[in-house]
Amino acid sequence: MKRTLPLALAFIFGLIGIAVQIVPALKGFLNTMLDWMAIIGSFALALGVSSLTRHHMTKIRRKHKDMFFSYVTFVTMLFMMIIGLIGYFQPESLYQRLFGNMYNYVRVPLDASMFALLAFFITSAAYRAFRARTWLATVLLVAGVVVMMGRVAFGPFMIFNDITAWLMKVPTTAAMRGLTIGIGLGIVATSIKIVLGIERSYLGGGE
Amino acid sequence: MKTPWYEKIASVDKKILYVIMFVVVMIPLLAKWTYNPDVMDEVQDIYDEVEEIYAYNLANPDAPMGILFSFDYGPSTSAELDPMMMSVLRHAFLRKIPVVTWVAFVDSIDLGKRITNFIAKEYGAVYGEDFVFMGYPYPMTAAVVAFGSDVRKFLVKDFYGNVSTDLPLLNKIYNYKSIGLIVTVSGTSMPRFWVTYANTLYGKKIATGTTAVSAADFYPFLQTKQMIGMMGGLRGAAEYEKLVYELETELIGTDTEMYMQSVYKQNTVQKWDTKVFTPGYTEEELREHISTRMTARTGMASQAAAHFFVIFLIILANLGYFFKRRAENKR
Amino acid sequence: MKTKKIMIILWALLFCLPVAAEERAPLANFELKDTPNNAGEQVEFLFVPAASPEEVPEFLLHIAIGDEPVKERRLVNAGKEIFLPLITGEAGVPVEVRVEAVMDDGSLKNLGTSSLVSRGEWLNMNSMKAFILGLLFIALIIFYVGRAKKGKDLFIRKIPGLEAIDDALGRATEMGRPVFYVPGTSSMADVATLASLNILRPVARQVAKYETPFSVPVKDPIVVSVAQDVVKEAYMAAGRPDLYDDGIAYLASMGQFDYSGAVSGSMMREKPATVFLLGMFYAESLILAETANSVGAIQIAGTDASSQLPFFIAACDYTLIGEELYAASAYMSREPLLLGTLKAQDILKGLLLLLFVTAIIFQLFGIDFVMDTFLKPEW
Amino acid sequence: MGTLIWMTIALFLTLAVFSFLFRDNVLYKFAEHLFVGVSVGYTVYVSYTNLFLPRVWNPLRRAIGDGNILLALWLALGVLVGILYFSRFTQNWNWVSRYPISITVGYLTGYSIIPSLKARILSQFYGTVVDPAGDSLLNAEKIGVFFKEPTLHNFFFEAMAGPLLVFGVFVVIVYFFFSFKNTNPVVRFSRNPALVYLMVAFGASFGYTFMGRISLFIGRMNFIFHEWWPIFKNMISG
Repeated sequence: MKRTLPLALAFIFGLIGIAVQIVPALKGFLNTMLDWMAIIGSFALALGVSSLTRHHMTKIRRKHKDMFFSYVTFVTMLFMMIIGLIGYFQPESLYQRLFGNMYNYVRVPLDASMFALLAFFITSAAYRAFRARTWLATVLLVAGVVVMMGRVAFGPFMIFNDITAWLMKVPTTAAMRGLTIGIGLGIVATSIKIVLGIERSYLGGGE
Repeated sequence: MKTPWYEKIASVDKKILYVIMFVVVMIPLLAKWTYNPDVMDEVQDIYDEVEEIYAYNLANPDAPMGILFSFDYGPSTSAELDPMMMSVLRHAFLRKIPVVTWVAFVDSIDLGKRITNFIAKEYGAVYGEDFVFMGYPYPMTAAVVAFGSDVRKFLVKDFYGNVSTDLPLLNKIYNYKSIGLIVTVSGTSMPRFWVTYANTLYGKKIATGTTAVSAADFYPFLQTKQMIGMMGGLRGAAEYEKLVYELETELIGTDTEMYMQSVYKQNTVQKWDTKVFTPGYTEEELREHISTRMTARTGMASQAAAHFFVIFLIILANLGYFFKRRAENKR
Repeated sequence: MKTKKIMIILWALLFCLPVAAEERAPLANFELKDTPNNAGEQVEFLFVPAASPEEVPEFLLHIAIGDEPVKERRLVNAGKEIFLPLITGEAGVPVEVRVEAVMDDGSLKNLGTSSLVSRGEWLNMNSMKAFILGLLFIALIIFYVGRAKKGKDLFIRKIPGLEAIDDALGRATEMGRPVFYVPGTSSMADVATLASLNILRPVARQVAKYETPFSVPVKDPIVVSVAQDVVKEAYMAAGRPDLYDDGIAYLASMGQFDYSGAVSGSMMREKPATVFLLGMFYAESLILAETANSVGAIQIAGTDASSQLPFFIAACDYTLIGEELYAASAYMSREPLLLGTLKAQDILKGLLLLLFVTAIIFQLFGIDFVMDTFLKPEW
Repeated sequence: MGTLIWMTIALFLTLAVFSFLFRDNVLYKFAEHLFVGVSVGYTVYVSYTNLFLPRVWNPLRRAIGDGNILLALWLALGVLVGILYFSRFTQNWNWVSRYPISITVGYLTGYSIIPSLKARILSQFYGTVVDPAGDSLLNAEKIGVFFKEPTLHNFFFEAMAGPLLVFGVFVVIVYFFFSFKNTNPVVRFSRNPALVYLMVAFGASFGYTFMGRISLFIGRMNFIFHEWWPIFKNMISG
């Protein structure tokens, strides 16, 4: 019950997953199946929220020096949920507007700013990584610099633009394609291992 | 012992790099430097197509061709894509080409409405006669197909609730026969959708604007001529912006500010529906209209500065590394 | 009398002539076809205009599907082939399309009708090749797993990123600083996540043995529960269930950048000595890698997201490139079952490469046979 | 006024996030924890309104209303299986949560097999024999084009593009063989070229992405200087 049944379930549902792709008549069932997965997934959300809550509760219980911020997380989480749901059932209400503003002026700018940090991180990563330590690192470096030149090329430097186009079209495509094929084989091998029950780490591992 | 310079370079604090990077990006942005890119063929092609429609409309004033603009992007990619939409819209309004705009996603309604009206206002375009905004047609596929016969039957009302058949512009331009070009600006795969429906089914010309990251996906469509042209990323936007700027200088002179104000000086202010935009400008608004004329080019100036700075950094790091290794070998 | 009959026939023929001529040069060719490889939920209408756009600017289709009211659809004549999918919903639905040409003077001319009943197929032949390839793969796996079980030693080449794991964990223990393990930022739907959880087990076991503080921040709720199970079992296997706590693997957040913000924040505060970034990553990859670098951690990264690999290569100490991530669980455990699959994978890869080379050589001589039979994804 | 307050909040949060570049600080900690709270709250809201209601609750009610017992039972079974997750909150029964996990994992992995074989393996190989237009990648005609008009452009974009692409794909695949010894001549020969291809690809992709990342930062600065500042200035000037 603890080990065999889950493995059997994985096998059966793995076969269903394969079958819906080769038997056209099951296409309607495929959509039902996706809904089913969504249903099961929606319950996992409770696990997620409880795990997050636990993480921050522990901080508060242990009187961690950052416990104030754990309260911030709790309060905003509950606040968003409550005004969101009230707003959903009372469209055009103050709650819905408040929820919209929280989304547009709190979530969106935070998301965009966190993303924008990459402008700086990519700079420091380039500074550190693009050094001609070995001949291979030199290849990386030269390709990177040439493409960067090509992206903002003007006037006589337009040759870099052509080189960039070529680098992206030929060697980059070739390498990415080779990688994709290998990764595809890795994915399929891992999937088969899981369906056949050879790989069982996702059940906590062990024999 | 004094640390040699190459040691310092190798162990430079990241924070210093960040500060310099910040300054390097900000200076062109605040000083409004503009970058003049060489115009690539795929951008020039779109420009030429719009000019062709203008020439056609001169010859056929009773049955003009219009351009359909589809805002297929959301606020998250607007930094790269707004300048494209604005430039092509400016081009159309400058040439008095009838403009129909709509959006492909609920999130974009506000953005589509704002930008359409923003540009229309600069040229004193009249809602319903020179341009219409159809809001968010749902489902999109049906709307695109409806344009094959009569879009007024599908979109009975425009965004503002006017009945479609009451709008003079829609009475001239209601199906693909009178649409000369479809402009889709998108951060997603929407251009493919346009190729499948509007190009394959109805043989319409598609011009695409897309983010730098997605640009590579659409090159095959350019080769097969399913798209007549493409603006890729901020650079593509800057190229079109440059073309339109040159055209504008030629048509209305360098003093855009005076031109924009002069549009609303006559006693014909009643002509404009205040629901769409208020005629006349405040100082702030004027400045905003002027500054959006070079967003992409200043952005590109920042980009160029950032790129050159990183290249400089890489060279510096390598010099440091080289001398450090030489010193180590000597020891 | 006889001449009169002949005259009538001749007259009749004369009237038939224009009709016959028209049949020879129709204004358009069209045909309804059953879409292959489906359950009959869709049929296709293929339309090839033959008349010039000046002659016939538009065509009008009257589409009748089952009991639904007849739909009209206009096609602008652009001189191009048009392919219309028509949705029937299920097999056994009669479909009829009547075509009219809208002449340049606006008059309509009937071009006839085409009809059929939608039909479903048992198998999707377009997936058949992949399916057979999959079966071949399974057969190879079973064969090589059998060989491995018999104790045949299977060679596996060195993967530097995996060799480094032990040292990296040892370093964390010496410095007395924690180890972070990020199992990617995707859900169970990505096989890379599973591959990462496979590596989590040996890592967690080692960490438990060294008594190093351990932290597994996760983004997906289902992955959290799996990661908790994996870590728990690993701690038990290492004989240290006393060190285990459900809080080791926890949900840090659920969105892309709030997650990376939260994880970089904890990295800054807890200063891990070793950071694992294994699994599926998106744009946040560099945020995590650079923050880890800032706190002086050794980073061991690996992903099958080829767009994120450049950043890991640039920012991390060791990177598992693409497939190496999948090979890792066999490499680390040395279990015959897993090594056997790895061998099977290589053999299949070799076979495919051979086919590929053959296809290219044949193609050079204009023979498409090998390519179309074996490599074309559709039947 | 309302908009200005909200936009000022957005400005403050933007700056708080950027402050992380210098050191971890109170502002960043606040922004980070706020972000997590807002984001998780929002996810719960979206899951309820966009997942639970339209895909679980409404279909279930509809199925019962239409008398479609089979579908109703199937959906109810899904709910039941989902509820098994809650067993994790108990001490002794928490292994029951393996059932929904193995169903999810089994289905999703099984489902991924055929598309991966098709899209990641067969199509990629096929696309390396012929290009999308159906021309062979090792095309003698294209080399002919170069001899007719020997320019650098024709050499790199026409004549050599196809062969170099095919060669690159080949060596990169060979590089990822795990169970062949390095003494194997094919493996040994292709190792260095494969590394060159990979490094060029990584370097070029890195350089290519740089622009997009800078754009993000410019976007934030545009928000401050072109959206927030004009409104703020309007407000203080009257």
